[in-house]
Amino acid sequence: MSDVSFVRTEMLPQQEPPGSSVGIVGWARANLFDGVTNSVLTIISLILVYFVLEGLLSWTFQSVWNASSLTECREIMTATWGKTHGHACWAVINDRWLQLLYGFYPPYPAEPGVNFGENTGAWPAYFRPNLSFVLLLLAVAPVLFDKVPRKLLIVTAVYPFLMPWLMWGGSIWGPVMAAAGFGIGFLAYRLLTPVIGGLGGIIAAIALPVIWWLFLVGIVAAGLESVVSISIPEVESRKFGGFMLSILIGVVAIGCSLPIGIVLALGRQSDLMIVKTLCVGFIEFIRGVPLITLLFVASVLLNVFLPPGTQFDIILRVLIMVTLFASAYMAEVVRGGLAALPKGQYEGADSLGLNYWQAQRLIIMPQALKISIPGIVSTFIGVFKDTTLVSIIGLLDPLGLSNAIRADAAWNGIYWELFAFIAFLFFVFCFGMSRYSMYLERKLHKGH
Amino acid sequence: MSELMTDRQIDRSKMQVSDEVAIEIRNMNKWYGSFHVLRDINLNVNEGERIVIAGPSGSGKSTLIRCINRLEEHQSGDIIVDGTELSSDLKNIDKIRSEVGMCFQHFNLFPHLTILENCTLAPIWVRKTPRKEAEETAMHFLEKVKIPEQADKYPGQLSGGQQQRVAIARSLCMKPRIMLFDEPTSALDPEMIKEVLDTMIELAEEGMTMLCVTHEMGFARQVANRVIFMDQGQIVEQNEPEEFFNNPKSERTKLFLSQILGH
Amino acid sequence: MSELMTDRQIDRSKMQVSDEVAIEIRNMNKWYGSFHVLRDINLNVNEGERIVIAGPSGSGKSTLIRCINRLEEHQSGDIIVDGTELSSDLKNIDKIRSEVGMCFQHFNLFPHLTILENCTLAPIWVRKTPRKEAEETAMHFLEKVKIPEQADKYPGQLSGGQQQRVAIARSLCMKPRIMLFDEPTSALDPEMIKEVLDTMIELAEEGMTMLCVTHEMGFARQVANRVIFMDQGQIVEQNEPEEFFNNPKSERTKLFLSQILGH
Amino acid sequence: MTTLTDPPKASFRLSMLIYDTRYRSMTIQAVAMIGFMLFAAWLINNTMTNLETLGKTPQFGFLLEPAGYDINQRLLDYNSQDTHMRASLLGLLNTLLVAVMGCITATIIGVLVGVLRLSKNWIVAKIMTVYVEMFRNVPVLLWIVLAMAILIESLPAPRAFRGENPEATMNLFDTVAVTNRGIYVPEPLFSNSLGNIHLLGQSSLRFDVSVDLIAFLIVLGLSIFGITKVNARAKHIQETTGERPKTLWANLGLFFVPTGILLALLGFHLGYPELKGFNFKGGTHMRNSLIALWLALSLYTAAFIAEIVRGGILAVSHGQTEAAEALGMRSGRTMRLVILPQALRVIIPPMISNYLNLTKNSSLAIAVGYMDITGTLGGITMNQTGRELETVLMLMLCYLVISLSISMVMNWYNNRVKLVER
Amino acid sequence: AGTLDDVKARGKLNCGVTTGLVGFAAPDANGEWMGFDVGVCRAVAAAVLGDPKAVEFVPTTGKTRFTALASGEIDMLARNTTWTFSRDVDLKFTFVGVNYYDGQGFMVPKELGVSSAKELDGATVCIQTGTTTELNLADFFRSNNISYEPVPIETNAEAQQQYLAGACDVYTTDASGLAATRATFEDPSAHVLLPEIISKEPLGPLVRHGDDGWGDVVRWSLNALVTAEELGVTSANIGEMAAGTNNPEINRLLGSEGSLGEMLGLDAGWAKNAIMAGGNYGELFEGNIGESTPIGLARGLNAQWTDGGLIYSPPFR
Ligand SMILES: Nc1ncnc2c1ncn2[C@@H]1O[C@H](COP(=O)(O)OP(=O)(O)OP(=O)(O)O)[C@@H](O)[C@H]1O
Ligand SMILES: Nc1ncnc2c1ncn2[C@@H]1O[C@H](COP(=O)(O)OP(=O)(O)OP(=O)(O)O)[C@@H](O)[C@H]1O
Ligand SMILES: NC(=O)CC[C@H](N)C(=O)O
Ligand SMILES: [Mg+2]
Ligand SMILES: [Mg+2]
Repeated sequence: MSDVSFVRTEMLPQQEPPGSSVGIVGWARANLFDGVTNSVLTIISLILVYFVLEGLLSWTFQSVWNASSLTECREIMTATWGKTHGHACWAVINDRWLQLLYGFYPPYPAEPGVNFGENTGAWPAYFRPNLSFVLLLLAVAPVLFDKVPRKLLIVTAVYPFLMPWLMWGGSIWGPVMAAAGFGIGFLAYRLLTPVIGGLGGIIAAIALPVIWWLFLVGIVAAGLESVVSISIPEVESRKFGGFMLSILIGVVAIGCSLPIGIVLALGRQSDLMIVKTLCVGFIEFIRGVPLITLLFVASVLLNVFLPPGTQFDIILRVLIMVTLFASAYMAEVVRGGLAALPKGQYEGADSLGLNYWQAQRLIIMPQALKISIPGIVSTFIGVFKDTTLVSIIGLLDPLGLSNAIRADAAWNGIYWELFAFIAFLFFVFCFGMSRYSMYLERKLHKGH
Repeated sequence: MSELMTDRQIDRSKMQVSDEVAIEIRNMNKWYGSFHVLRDINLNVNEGERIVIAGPSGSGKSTLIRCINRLEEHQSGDIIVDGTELSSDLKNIDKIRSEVGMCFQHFNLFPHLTILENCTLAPIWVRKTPRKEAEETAMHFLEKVKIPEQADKYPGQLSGGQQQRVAIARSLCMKPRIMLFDEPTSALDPEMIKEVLDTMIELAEEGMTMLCVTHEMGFARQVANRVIFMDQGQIVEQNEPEEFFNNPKSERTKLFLSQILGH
Repeated sequence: MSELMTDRQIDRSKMQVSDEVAIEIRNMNKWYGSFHVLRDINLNVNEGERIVIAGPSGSGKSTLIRCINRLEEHQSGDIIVDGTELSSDLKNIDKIRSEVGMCFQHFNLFPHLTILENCTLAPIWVRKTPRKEAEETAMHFLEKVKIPEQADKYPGQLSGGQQQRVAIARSLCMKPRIMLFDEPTSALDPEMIKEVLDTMIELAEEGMTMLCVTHEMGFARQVANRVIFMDQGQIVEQNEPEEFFNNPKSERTKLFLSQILGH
Repeated sequence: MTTLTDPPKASFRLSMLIYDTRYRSMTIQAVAMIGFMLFAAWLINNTMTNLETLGKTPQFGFLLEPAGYDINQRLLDYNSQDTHMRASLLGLLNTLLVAVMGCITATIIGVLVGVLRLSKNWIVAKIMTVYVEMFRNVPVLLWIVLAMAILIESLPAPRAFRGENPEATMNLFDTVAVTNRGIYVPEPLFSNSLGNIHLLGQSSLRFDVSVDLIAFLIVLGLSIFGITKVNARAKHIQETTGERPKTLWANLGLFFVPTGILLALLGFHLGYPELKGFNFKGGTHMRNSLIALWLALSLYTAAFIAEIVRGGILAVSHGQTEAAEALGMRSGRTMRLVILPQALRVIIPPMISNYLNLTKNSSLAIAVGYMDITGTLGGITMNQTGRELETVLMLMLCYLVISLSISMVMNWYNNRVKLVER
Repeated sequence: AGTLDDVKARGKLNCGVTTGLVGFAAPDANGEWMGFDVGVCRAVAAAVLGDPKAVEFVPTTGKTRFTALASGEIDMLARNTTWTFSRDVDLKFTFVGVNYYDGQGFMVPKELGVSSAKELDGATVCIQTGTTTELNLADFFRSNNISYEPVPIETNAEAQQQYLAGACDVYTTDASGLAATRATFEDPSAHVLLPEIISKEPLGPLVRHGDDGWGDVVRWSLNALVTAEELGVTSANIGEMAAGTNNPEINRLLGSEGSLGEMLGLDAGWAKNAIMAGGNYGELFEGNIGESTPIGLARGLNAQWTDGGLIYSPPFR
């Protein structure tokens, strides 16, 4: 083996790869025409894409934007292209898009004549849902993104009380007093614990706010209102509709289901048999039936289950049922987060002498929830999409509105444009959120 | 295992043992399901004593010290810590836990809190110390373990040895009278072991009552005033370190010592 | 890196090198995208040769041996294995793959199959060996790597060293004429490294043609009959182990050797 | 504290209910239980009072009254004089029908799309991505409605088949008619039929079993038994000699010959759909409501399944493929013997929960007028009888039973395929 | 408290309407509800609260309408609902009158060449679920011994789409609904209504059993509209008539004489307000569904009894 010994005297330079494997040609070769099957697939796909786009694009863009009724739309089409098929009549969106976005939310203050006369266009009350939405983004930003200033958490804390006031209107004292309930609970705990002991303190901290909310809030708020009146016009929930309604249901359901879901998840994780059984029973029951049956319960049964004479409107009832629905799913998401925490965290907390609730609040939940955020976002997307089901029980969400619009003599017979618009809006929302949750998942992966 | 890698002079004179009883364990038994993991344990620890617990894997060392601050429940016998009996009474448990600090093999720091927050959490919420005061104490102990400059970092940003020292500081912030260590150095690289052992020696010099599960025999020799050898859930032998290492009585101990000192 | 931790006598006399060519690589070039990862590689391996490939990280060692059984495609030049040229011809690829065994750094055992099934899968489906016969062969090789008693366990139940030995046995079951090893010990604990290297030495003693990417210089010294040093996608130096270690020619090699033998 | 007296053996004090870990858990449980009972009692009490005021005491007698409405898509015989119970039963069967069909197609499409998304072919991968994102991010109800609309608008009405120069013609040699009312396919008919067995008499749950079908199934069973025998033998041969004998022809023969003979004996022929009057007559009719629902649910769920499949395949490390290839296995075999068995562990559990979702989503059938159980029991029956409480409860019960059964299967599977580890 | 007091206290009338049926109820671009049924709601609101705008319209589907009413979510339902025995007796609702005498009809494309419902053997029929028409249809085909295939559909809009696309041969519902639907077709003349009317469909507003006072208010509000047409009181001339006329019935109706309003628990001008809300019965009819609208329904049965129709109000006395 004389050839064994070898020493390279000069290093070879880096060379360009053979032309066929780089650049556009190389890319196409590798990704599109790599073998016979692939080439055939590519060509078929290209043809398919061409036909779909051709039909879709001409329908979408060779369209009528200004018309007051379908008939007029058709006349314009016939005049322009000689046929009514293959062209969209976006005029209906032009005409009704405010309705599709806000439902019947009054564009003017709900009680005309207060300050603005009968002038309906004077002071768009749409700013209320809009402001709620912007505040919502501000409120969730500190939860979702690390880089946002922590001060925004104040918005997060205030939002649950501010949003109902903005949306439903009325006196500000109601939400303020409702928030005060938490303050009362806190004070009761702080002040009474030294006097009547820890247990008494806890009981008082729960009982007093409940009494406050059940019996006193209304009176006190009314009293304050009569002294210092700060109120904006009221809007009944009946007037809510369109995408505003979908978002509202989604946001309220997720917001309220989070605490319930946490409690359920903790219950399901606990070793207390009865508590666990109750939680598992609830979760599995809710997850075992379709949302639509729960909505039936909301629309036809909930009043039967509640004390005689209780009246609250269908939107609130739907909110309750959707919240329960979301809680069950949320509980499973949170449970996943809890399960992902190492046991050492519990032991670390125990060994420092933190009690169960302190450990949960200070150590376990902050970590578990962070892990669960992608799951929470997916649940939100699911609930948001599912809000369309409320159209089946007669609420005017975008789908429900599409029926109402088609029942208007002017737009009777319109079809694709409405659904395309609704689908598009849903897509934009959900796609955005799903991208965000993917980004989060990647971030979490890196972080561990 | 290696001899203690410290070069400083250890001042055994300061390590006074009083004759007040800090921990008393009487006829304690514990089962996992039907597996009898601790059998008839009797152990008295006086205040200021530094006890090293050794023994083969699975012999119940961790279980024993976890019982002392009630991370595990024992089924029979008594454990009395600082005059308080460990029973199912939550108040007693809380009391004992705030007097007994624990330091785990895997540190168990809270990754979502800064070092300082890790250290002030329990004083603020359990001891109800004002934040300011808690932070001062925390900084004091962080200085003691020589990482005050890391106070605002998160655990994930520290090395293993630093993390373990933070864990010790965290326990100390509760001003415990007794410290339990469960293999505090076994998850660490050799260089980091030294840092942690140094910190523990300092504690010992200040007269802290310590129970330490460890296989650092150098540490045992220089610091402990008693070594306890466990096997199969029982205390097989206990003695002063010199005696224990040079003149083990039981066969089991001899075998064990030959193994861990041998290689 | 540590010297080979084996205490047995290695019988170099058995390791005969014939002068039949097993692998011939001529002017081979490979690019990843536009990155020229292998440059003008020329290499002849005779049957029975044991070649160790060394070189800094990223120098293309893995890529080279992966090209030999066509896990990667080369863009220019020829690779001829056992007289068959590696081209896009599927039949040739199949033929070569069944004659070249490969052993990965991370073992890549099939976790859903038992050890025995792992070893018999390819013989049954690729070689069409009757199951019984395949199982006998498998047991034979498992005995050879000294873990016949683990045959019915799943990979997840074995230690890293055992897994790597199973991986070797699995390749051997295909009765390959050439074995490629890609850092077979770098994912293992020191004790386990020994087990695996012992197995490899035994293979070498039986005259298996081997190409091995490794930094176990002890192994290279004692077993290899040629060491190839790669850098930046090129073969910089090749020589017999003695010469290579004691008398490296190129500057690059010297630097590298000083680094890995230095500490 | 040098001397320790015996610790005081405290007698039971009330505060121990809270502070003693042993009693505390009992206290919490008792409180939870009492709370739950009170809540349940409160609900039931409210319900009772409310129903009394409405004059509707809960009772299920209405189930035995004639339903009065017709159901077009049905698996059992039914007419408008049958009871509400039978209508519900038909609805339930329809739910199961669309759920089963949907699960099957969703799986097929989902697996295909999931695999194609990993394709090296850039454009195919991108098209699949667009498909997945499109379906995942738009509500399923919208898809159901759109699917229905597309079927209705794009397919020819039956009247288009009429006349001298029809605008539309039947497909597949005039055997299948695709119309916007659904698809008509040939139906199997027997001239020497063995008749039917009526079970459960005239009750609402009665059903017929075709003896022809039973005979057919028996013969088929025997054939399949034979085929398994042949394959077992082939396997045996493979294990002893290594070569697997070709069994294709034996299998085909075993499968088709006996059943063919039986069909000939029974006088099997196909009844072709034919345009008569307003509609096609003869043949089997799959209504467009069923097709639309089926299609939308399949495509929607398939988008999720595709992601699961993709994730499952990606979860199997690339090293596994390389190891198999290095052993000389071709890609098809690698997929079947190495990748799939591992991927399935990851895939199946979320897949089953998607089946569950599909089943639950099938309740949106009312949007297209498919008479599933929500459409019959929870729809028309509820509406015509005014028995909301009873119908909604029964409806939930039905779904709950289906869901829990599926969950049970899932748990069983999960336990079975757990990877063995140290 | 009775429903009347509730409504007054609330200051709003909750009125159930359909989610959308051309001419009967649908919201326009400003969210204002329009239509014949809507007119009834507004009249009642005007009578009770003096403000025709004080109505909260609650869209209901065929399925939710009865529960909405029974549970008290709505005070009255004006949703082209047929007065039937079981709805009255079993579901316990009081139909306070009839605002449209209807019957179930069939609509077919002209090109089918069908001239009678009896020729529909084997036809595919679009039908709204949860309605009386669904039951009638089953009965009709059963009693005539001919077969059909129902295509159940939730809403009118959906039904119309299916019918136009040829997914069903026939669309059947209340003849008024058929006419309303046909009116909006691109080419209405290509479709015919078959001569058979296979059922009686008296459509009217309804309230819950057990609150007769409220039932009376709704009933007489409707009757006021009818009587107003009969007496020639229109929204145009009501101003001067309210001042007093020499017809005592008009005076009683419009509150310038007697105390009918007080008896109902309303103020004296209640009927005047109701009529001013959208005009009298005839005006409502003409404005929403009459021959001058695209829907173009003839009065037919719904003419005043004086004109040979069935619209007949008991006297205001
Ligand atoms: N939660 C548990 N359930 C059941 N058995 C347990 C549990 N924890 C520990 N064991 C068993 O109890 C015995 C003692 O465990 P322990 O952790 O106290 O041993 P150790 O002496 O600390 O060992 P090591 O040196 O490995 O940490 C072991 O046999 C172990 O398997
Ligand atoms: N699939 C790939 N695509 C692009 N570049 C790659 C790919 N695989 C490897 N490379 C690059 O090719 C070069 C050679 O890689 P190779 O894995 O062969 O190095 P190596 O010598 O085995 O190094 P190590 O000792 O770290 O395993 C590296 O620079 C690497 O970054
Ligand atoms: N088309 C409808 O919605 C109403 C139909 C019929 N008048 C009924 O009351 O049932
Ligand atoms: Mg331990
Ligand atoms: Mg490598």
